[in-house]
Amino acid sequence: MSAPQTNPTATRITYREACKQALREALLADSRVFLMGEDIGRYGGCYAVTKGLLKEFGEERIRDTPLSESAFVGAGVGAAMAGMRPIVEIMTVNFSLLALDQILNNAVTIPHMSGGQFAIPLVIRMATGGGRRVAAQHSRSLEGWYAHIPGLRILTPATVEDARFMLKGALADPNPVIIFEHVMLYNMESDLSSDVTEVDIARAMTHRPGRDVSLITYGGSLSKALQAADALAADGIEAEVIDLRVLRPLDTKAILESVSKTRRCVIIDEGWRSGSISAEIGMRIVEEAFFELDAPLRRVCSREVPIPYAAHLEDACLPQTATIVAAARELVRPT
Amino acid sequence: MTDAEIRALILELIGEIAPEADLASARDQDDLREAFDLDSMDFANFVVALHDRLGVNIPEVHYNRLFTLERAIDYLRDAVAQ
Amino acid sequence: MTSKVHLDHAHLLHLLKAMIRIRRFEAKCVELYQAQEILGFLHLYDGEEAVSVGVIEALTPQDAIIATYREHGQALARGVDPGCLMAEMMGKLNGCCRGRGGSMHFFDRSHRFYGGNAIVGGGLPLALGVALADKMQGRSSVTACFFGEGAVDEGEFHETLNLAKLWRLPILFVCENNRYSMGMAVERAEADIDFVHKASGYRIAGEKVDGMDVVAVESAAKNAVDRVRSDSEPYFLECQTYRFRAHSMFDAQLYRSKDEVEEWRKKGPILRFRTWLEANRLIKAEELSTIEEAVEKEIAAAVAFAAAGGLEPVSEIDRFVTMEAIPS
Amino acid sequence: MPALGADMEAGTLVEWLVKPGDRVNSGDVIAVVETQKGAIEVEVFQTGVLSDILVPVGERVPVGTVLAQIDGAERATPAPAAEPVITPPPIVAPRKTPPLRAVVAPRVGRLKVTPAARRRAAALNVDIATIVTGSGVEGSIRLADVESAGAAPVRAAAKRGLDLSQMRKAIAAAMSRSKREIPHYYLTETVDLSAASTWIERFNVDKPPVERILPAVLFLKAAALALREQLRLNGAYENDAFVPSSNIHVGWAISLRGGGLIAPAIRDADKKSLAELMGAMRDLVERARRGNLRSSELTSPTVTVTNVGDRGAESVTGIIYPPQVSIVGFGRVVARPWVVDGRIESRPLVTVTLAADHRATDGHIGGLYLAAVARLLQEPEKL
Repeated sequence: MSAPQTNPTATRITYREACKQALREALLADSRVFLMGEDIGRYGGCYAVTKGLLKEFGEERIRDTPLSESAFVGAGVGAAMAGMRPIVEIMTVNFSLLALDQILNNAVTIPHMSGGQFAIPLVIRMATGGGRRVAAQHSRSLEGWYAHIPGLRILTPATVEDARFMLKGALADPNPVIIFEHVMLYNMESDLSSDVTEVDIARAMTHRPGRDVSLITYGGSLSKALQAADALAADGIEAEVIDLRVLRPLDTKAILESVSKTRRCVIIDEGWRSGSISAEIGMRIVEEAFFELDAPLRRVCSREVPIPYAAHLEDACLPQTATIVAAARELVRPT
Repeated sequence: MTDAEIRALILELIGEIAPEADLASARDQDDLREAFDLDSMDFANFVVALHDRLGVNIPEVHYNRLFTLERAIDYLRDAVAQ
Repeated sequence: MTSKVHLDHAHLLHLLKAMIRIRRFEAKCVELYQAQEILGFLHLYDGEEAVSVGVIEALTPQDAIIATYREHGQALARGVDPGCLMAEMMGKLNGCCRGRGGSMHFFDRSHRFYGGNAIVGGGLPLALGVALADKMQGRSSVTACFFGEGAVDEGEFHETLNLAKLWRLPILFVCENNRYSMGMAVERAEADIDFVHKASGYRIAGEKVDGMDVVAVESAAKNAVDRVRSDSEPYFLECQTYRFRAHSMFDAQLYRSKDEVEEWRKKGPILRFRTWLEANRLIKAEELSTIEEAVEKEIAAAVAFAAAGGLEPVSEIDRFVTMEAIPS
Repeated sequence: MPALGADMEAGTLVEWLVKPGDRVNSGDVIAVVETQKGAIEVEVFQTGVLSDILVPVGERVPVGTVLAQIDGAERATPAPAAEPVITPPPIVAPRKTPPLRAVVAPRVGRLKVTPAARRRAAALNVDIATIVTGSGVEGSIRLADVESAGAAPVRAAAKRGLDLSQMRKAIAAAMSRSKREIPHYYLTETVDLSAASTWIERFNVDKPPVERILPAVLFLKAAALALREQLRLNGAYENDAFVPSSNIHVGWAISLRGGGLIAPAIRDADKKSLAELMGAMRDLVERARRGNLRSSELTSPTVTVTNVGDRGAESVTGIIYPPQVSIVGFGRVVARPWVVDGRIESRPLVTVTLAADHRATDGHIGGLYLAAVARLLQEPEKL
């Protein structure tokens, strides 16, 4: 744990460390904040994000839970209703399905159904995505599913900075927020400037401006989109890379502005294509920027199969830089 | 009629049949059919037009004497004179 | 009857009145349902009044309640205004939830009433959270979590009981065993119909109580609540009761005989308590009629309040999908 | 919007020649539309009072769009069109097989325009139909295409006359479709033309130029008459079936200077005299080059005849114009050695080629047909 910086210099840290610093900051800032989840305490977290927090904050606030996703997520909802600021970790999005009743039937219905008597200031963190050769049951990308649900805010930190500061915004939100941390990002290292102390959790971010085609993505696919943009630049194609950051509520304005400028768009989404967040984005573009389009919309999504174990098969299923490049090039310079 | 007048008339009539033709580029020895892309029907119409304008009835066997500007001028000069 | 309950005259009349209020409130609901003033599902509590009245009598206003979709009794026993509840039944803006929840989803923050939950078993994990929050914030509150015996078959029941014991949370689990989960008879659904056994599997203490006897329920609940509060441990109370009417408003009731229903009606909590009061000369005829008249007036006032209520403007429909602030 | 060919998808209304309230008779030309094949006059096939114009000048609409309503029942009452009669000529919606029409006419030549390009075109007043090639995805016309067209000094928007580039596309589409879909077979016959040549010389010798005929007229007549004997080469192959035509409307292939080809119909060519055919050919050539053909002239051919003329190649093997099932080609007339009664003589010869759709006929039929053409050309006086 590095000490807080006093001068505006950059520290190089991993995404994992950024997540941990965010949790630690939250625990220090507000006594109502506590953590619940499987193996977050003694084990140190499945992805080692919470390592060391038990020692610092004790068992009361760093609560190892049994394998009872529905109970501990529901406990998070109840505790949020009764004045706490719980942060619940679900080891991976795959297990969140066991808690879907609490998320879908309680967390997002109670504020509305009670006529505004109760808010659910609950933060749920979960790991998401494929690429770790852990086969179908551990490689899903269901953030698009969750983005379907009114009442939730869906955050997908794709950078160290967002991993470090999105939690703060999430805790300030009086509504349930799900933070999806892509499993392939935990080891990513990046400079974190000490003069940044917060980020917004409402807007998309342009990582790279361009005039020829918009690459719209989020989470684990951002780095692939940026690599694709590099490759396209070598060809003289200027791609604009948009990191959505928030899948719900979508920053439609940013999407429309970019597409209105470039008039061409490739959406990169690790979710399955059918009924995906990419479908939603595409539809919004068609609804609201139809006349700006100078090419069909294109998507690079995961292949619609359960993600297989074998490396070459898994790689073939997930969005890759080469497929992004090919899709973008085809829009700008049709063959 | 002077040769120049005949020449001008020929080009005018061809211009009506083939409006796209670049008449200024016409050279006296060129085959009119090739220079101005005239097919059999065009050529027949050209003969009809000459008949209308000059009153000369050109028999089919003489058509080949109209294939270049130079020869056509010769032929028409004589025909008109008769 | 145990000695811990103060069986003074006023308290006995209070218990009777509380049960009659629930019964009359629901009778009016049936009437309004048939007149289509109330729509959708309407799960009546007819026959089970002693459970909510008895348990809630044992709670303090600082204690929390989580209930099911059959929660009219709990809300009325808790003291939520019948007018607000009737207006909610009728989908009116002056209902306790602005008409958004209806019969199955009464919420009242001021009474720490955390809702009618219409997913069987779905309320149990919430109880964990409410109790945990109270405990972590140093409050000595108890959370009373009501659920039907059908919820015991859900995984959430087992997850919740385990965690409640593990984390020593002050929860009174109240199993309203009315013998049927919809049409599924308890004997046909359970490998072991002794629900206290299931609690003891998580080393949670518990007992069975005659849910048709309001005094017995109150007495057991008082003991239980005391224990939960003092030990900060969960406790399990199985209240054996019966619903006289269909699961929701109407069903063919193919799953049980009329004779069985009649047999249980004879043990009805209001009939039984009133008969006992009369037999022991603890109530005078005029006191009973005074109670009945007062309840009639309350219900009439509730209906008038509800009828006078307006409808939430459709333009407000998006409000509270997300909250702008946390209510305090 | 009438379909003026299997590959036509849309047309731009250029001019209305009637106005609401006008009385129209079957056969009247009521409008002019710009298509890939140029400006085409739209005929009406009803008699009545034009009650409403539904497509304004300048609008591009797909084939099948109702252009105007005609109060059709011979009534002069100008009542609002209670029973709108729709103008597309019968060939557009043949009663026999209407439901399968869309299947028959694949969208080969559909103009793809991106939304942004479409909007910019409207702002710049660029006629999208004049843009030759799209540089976008799947050949779509995109913004840059419109902008460069808009920046061009002279724009051909809604110009009357043929747009050769559009025609090139139309030919490309039709010929591609033909080669893709039609199993062609080819037969060739060399015909001694000495009788015909002598006969034409005699026919023309004492006539003023305007009454003279070309050998092409003999070819046309012989080709048409021979079809009477082999009607299976005359008609349309549609919906997986050949539908013969009892009328012989010969599409006469006319090449246009600068490229392009059009084959308007000479109706009932088998029944017309040689002078009538010469007149018809003269008229068609003139109007084709002015870009002034009638819609029905482009849609009605039941067969195509192409003649390369006296400057062409010795033989021509054509590609069938769908949905027709045959095309007859006449090469250049050449003097060649020819065996007559065991002796070699110089004779004027013409190579006649038949390309036919194998789905409709077999080579035997084709052979009989070419033999008939050859036979007919030996007796020109009977043509």
